[in-house]
Amino acid sequence: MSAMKEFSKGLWKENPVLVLMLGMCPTLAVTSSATNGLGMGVATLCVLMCSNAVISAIRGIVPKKIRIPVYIVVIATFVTIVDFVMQAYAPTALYEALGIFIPLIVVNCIVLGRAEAFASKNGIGKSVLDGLGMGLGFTLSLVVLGGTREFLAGGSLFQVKMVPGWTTDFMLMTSAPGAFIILGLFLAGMNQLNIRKAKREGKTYTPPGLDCRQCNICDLGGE
Amino acid sequence: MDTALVAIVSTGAIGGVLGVVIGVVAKAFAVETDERIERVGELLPGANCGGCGFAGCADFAKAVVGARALPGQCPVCSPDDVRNISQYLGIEAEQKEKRVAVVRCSGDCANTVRTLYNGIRDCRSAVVVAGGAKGCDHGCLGFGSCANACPFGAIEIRDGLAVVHPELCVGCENCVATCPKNLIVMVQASVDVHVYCNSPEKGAAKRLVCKTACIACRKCVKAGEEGQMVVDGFLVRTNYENPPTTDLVEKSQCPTSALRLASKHAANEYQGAAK
Amino acid sequence: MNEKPRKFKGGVHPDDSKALSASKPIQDAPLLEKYTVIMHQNIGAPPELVVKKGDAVKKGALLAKATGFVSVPLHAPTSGIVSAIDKCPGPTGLAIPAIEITADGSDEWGSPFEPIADWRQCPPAELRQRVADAGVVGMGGAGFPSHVKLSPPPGKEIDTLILNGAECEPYLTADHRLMLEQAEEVVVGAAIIARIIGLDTAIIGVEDNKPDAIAALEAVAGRYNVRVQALPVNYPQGAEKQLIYAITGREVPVGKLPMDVKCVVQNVASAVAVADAVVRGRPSIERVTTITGKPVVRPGNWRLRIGTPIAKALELAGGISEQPAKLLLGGPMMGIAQRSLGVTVMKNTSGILLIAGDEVSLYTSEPCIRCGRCVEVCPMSILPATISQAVENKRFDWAQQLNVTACIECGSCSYVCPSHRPLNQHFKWAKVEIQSKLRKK
Amino acid sequence: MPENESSPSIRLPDPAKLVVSNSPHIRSGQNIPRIMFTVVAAMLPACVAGVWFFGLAALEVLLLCTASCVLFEELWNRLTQRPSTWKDGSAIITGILLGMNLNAGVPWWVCLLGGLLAIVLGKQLFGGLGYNPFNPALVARVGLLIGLPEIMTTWNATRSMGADVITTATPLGMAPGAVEIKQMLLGNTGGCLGETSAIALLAGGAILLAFKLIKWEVPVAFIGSVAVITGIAHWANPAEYHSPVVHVLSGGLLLGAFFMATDMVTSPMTRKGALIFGLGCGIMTSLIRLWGSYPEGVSFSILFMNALTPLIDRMTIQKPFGYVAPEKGKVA
Repeated sequence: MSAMKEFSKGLWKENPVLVLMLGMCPTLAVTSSATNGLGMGVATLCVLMCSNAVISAIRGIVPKKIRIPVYIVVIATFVTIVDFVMQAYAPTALYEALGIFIPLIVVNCIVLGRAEAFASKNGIGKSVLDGLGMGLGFTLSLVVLGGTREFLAGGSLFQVKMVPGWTTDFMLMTSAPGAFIILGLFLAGMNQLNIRKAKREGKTYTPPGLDCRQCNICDLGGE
Repeated sequence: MDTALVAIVSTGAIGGVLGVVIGVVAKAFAVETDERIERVGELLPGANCGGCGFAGCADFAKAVVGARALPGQCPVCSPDDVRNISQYLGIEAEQKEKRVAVVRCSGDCANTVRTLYNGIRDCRSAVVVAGGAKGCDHGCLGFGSCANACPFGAIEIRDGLAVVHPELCVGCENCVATCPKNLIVMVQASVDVHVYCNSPEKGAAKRLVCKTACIACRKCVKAGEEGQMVVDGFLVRTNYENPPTTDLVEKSQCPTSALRLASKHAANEYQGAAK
Repeated sequence: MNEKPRKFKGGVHPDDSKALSASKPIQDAPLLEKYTVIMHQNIGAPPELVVKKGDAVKKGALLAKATGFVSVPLHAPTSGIVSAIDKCPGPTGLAIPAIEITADGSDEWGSPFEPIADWRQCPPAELRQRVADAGVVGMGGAGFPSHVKLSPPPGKEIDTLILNGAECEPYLTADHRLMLEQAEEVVVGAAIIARIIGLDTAIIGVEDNKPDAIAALEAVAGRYNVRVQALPVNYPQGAEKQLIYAITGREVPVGKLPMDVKCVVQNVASAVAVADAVVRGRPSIERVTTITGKPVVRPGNWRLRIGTPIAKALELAGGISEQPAKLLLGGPMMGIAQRSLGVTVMKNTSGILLIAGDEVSLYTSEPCIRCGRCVEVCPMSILPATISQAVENKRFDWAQQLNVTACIECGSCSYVCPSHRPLNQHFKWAKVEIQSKLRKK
Repeated sequence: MPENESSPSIRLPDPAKLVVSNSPHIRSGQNIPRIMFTVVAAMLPACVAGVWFFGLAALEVLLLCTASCVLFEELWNRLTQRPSTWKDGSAIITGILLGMNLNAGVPWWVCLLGGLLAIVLGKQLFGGLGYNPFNPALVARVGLLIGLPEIMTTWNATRSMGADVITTATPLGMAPGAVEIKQMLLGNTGGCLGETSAIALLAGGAILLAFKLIKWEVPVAFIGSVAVITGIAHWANPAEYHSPVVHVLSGGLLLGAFFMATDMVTSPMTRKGALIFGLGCGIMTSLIRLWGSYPEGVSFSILFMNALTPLIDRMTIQKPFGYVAPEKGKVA
């Protein structure tokens, strides 16, 4: 697989939020505005790249049995660093808005998941590219989600009013239900696009990891 | 530099203590697992169709490793898959012939008498009402119960008739039991000549309701070699023990086109063939 | 009418349309050239043929003999030649074996047994044997052999005999005319059946929209110690379990028979057949059938021989004035839609009904809006909407848990459903699937 | 051996044109549009009262909401390539209900947004009529209430209050004792345009009950439990809590109890279930009104009980006629 593919799969095909559905907790919590989404995304991106690099580097020497604690320590270290950096240099409003969700990157499924599924099996270069791609995919999704919510709530983007006459804020969009509604609509749209694409190619679309044939819980089978 | 020192020492100490705990726990709760099961499971196609008789691929893998089943029992495995699994487990790979489903009916809407039916579009439900509202009591109803049961999309409902695509069929047999008219049989994939009719009625009665019924004229029996086609009441069937070659269809000039090649039937080449 | 009947839960009040034929006296059908007697007319084992092609038979002669306890014999509807033994379209639409008799025109009786004039002295076992020999089945619908119902296993005590004259199905008036014109036979039949099961009384349940039939029955009932019970009009009043509840207040447990609550239920037409068999020594070879429906030119009630083709029966009624959408054997609520005119009258054919296109357009089923009407009207108190959704998702196990097997297929739920859902078909399907699953075990 | 020949003068059915289907072969003639348009008729008195008291603005809101619901229903069906369904009347009901749940003075775009929320979010995303777990009109109302609290809690004054009064409070927002019962019965108070007139709502409820379109258990249990709980509170502390009469007549209680809690799709099917549903709605409403942070709780409580409906349906599965309990130790 080419380096480009490692990088680009996280952006669309295996987008962590919209396809793999990882990291739902920060996604729902911090996307009330595009800025928050961007901050959270960049923070995760940094952690993801660094931890992927380190875990890939030490993959040969970590015993299989204690790999999870080791990964956690590595990830926690970078999260702590990012936390300090953001506290020092990021706008206070942003840092406060993200709040507990920065330390919580430690247990973000995307970071741990990529470490376990990818970095622990691949070389450093590939792992960094994977981390970069996944992180960018995450950031993009969060910015788009946050941007959509921000725009629908008050017609602004990155705190800049886009629609001049829009005076009444539609607060449903910035509150928790809005997060679920918009995320759900995005997921539906994403599935629809993929289904259409698969249909054009004469295949049936099943999201990665959600192939019905792999699971016998229901007896629907097939599609 | 106190902070750095404290960080290093505390992290190191906690790591050491927890490492000991993990070591002890790993020893105390060690579970023997047979990694061969996992490996065999990976080699299996993962269709979970149940065609082998076990509850999914994982269960089958367990049975294969435990020598309770042979890899060849998996209907979906290609011969290569079977060879790989057998090689991995160090057992003899048995020869296995691919089997596919055949729906023994050629009566699509254009060629059969059908009654107007208003009700649930499912064969198993439709037979409750007037036997399915098809002129022929034994023919395919075309509501697609078998197609819904097929996990591989190998059955197409075309103009009120279920048609198997042999290249997609893996022989899991899921469709066989769903047909309320018992039209589906499993045959060797190498045989291409089939009689697409299963009605035991007299030829004249069949012709009244279906243009493509087998009327047991025996043209195919005479055209082929001895024993290749066998007569069964008012019906001729392929002898799957001694199958005829594909040129029989051409030679026999079946007057109703009930005698068909599965490959051409799937490709819809018999459309309007009935005279 | 000394007791007030109970009202069972649920039920519907469809437009009964009985006026089309209720005032038409029963007419005897003229002799036809050919009769086609369907072999399997009863629930249980099919009878075994005792004639072969070319045999000459007398009217009433045995054509096929019973092959077990739950099986009934068949008799020739007229004298003539067995001209064919072939397949004929059956009531379910599938072809089944049938015996074709070509009449010789003399219509000469050759009954296999003698009348029992003094049935009051005859031992019950002999009377029961006569009912079995005469081939009497439940003529109201299912065709369950009558003698089986009259043979409670040892230890089962019976204290009530109910004659079902409710005729709750819309359109049908055959039982109504029978009770009105042959009240004496109905009551005699009731008394004979009572004697067979060791009782000296019987109750005839009649829906109170037939006051003339009730009056006719009451005029003779006293002499035979039979009571006539008027019942409120509520479909399905004539369903066995609902009828028993209305008259005795007993609930037949799910999956059990009336004899488990000490009751025996017989249709009034079956009672007449029993009286015919005993008093006149005649086997069951004819029945009263209503031929009706808006497209029928002359709706009415006819005494038809078993084996009369539907086409001939419709000719008696003057044919049709417009193409019907459906041809039914039985009433509109539980009758079976036919797709050919080759079907012949059987022992349980209570009606031949033509439904005009405007009464029954092709409904398309829409999603359930959970209005709960089906739950309200279900006489068995099950949850039709929920079960139907379970079946739609092929969850037959769940349907079974929701007691789909208790369903009596009366069709009340489908009748009221504003979404026109095929509820009744869902339940039949579920029952078939549950049965086949049981058989596999 | 079919015998199809007949004498020429007698016409027989053509078997090729016979339809086979399962019994029953006659139907009651009920259908979804008929039910829906009867409900619309039952809502008319309250709508007329709303227009009478709040003026043409109320009519405008009602029409806009209905039009927007129908529009979004049709748009969605076009978008997803499904058959058009607005003619079945359910979108019209949702639209009118939504309008009745709004203040007469809301801007036009609120009606449009409400229609979007009701039809797309509340109904079609779940699969359309029959599959929606929540009452669509209430989804829209609550969505708007959370999203636009200022607009949704400003109440137009009625015409008779004088030209200089533009907005007013709902009776529930007033101090106990300042409320006129007679005006509440008529509907001459502040509130959503369809919820103020108790008499009109009761008339509509009577129509629904007469046509057997709703189960009486729901409104009776709902209103009854609110009356009882608020009655106890009022008896304990009349200075702080309104009397039960005010509680019953005010806010959206009557509208909710007769028109929204009784929605067939989102309420239980059995009578026992309906009783539990109504009681649950009543208790929740009382709790929110007496001690919650919102003055009104009808919509929240109905939505909450909507969510519980599948559970109530499971709980209240009725025993079939002739049911015998399985013997102990034996699996049924």
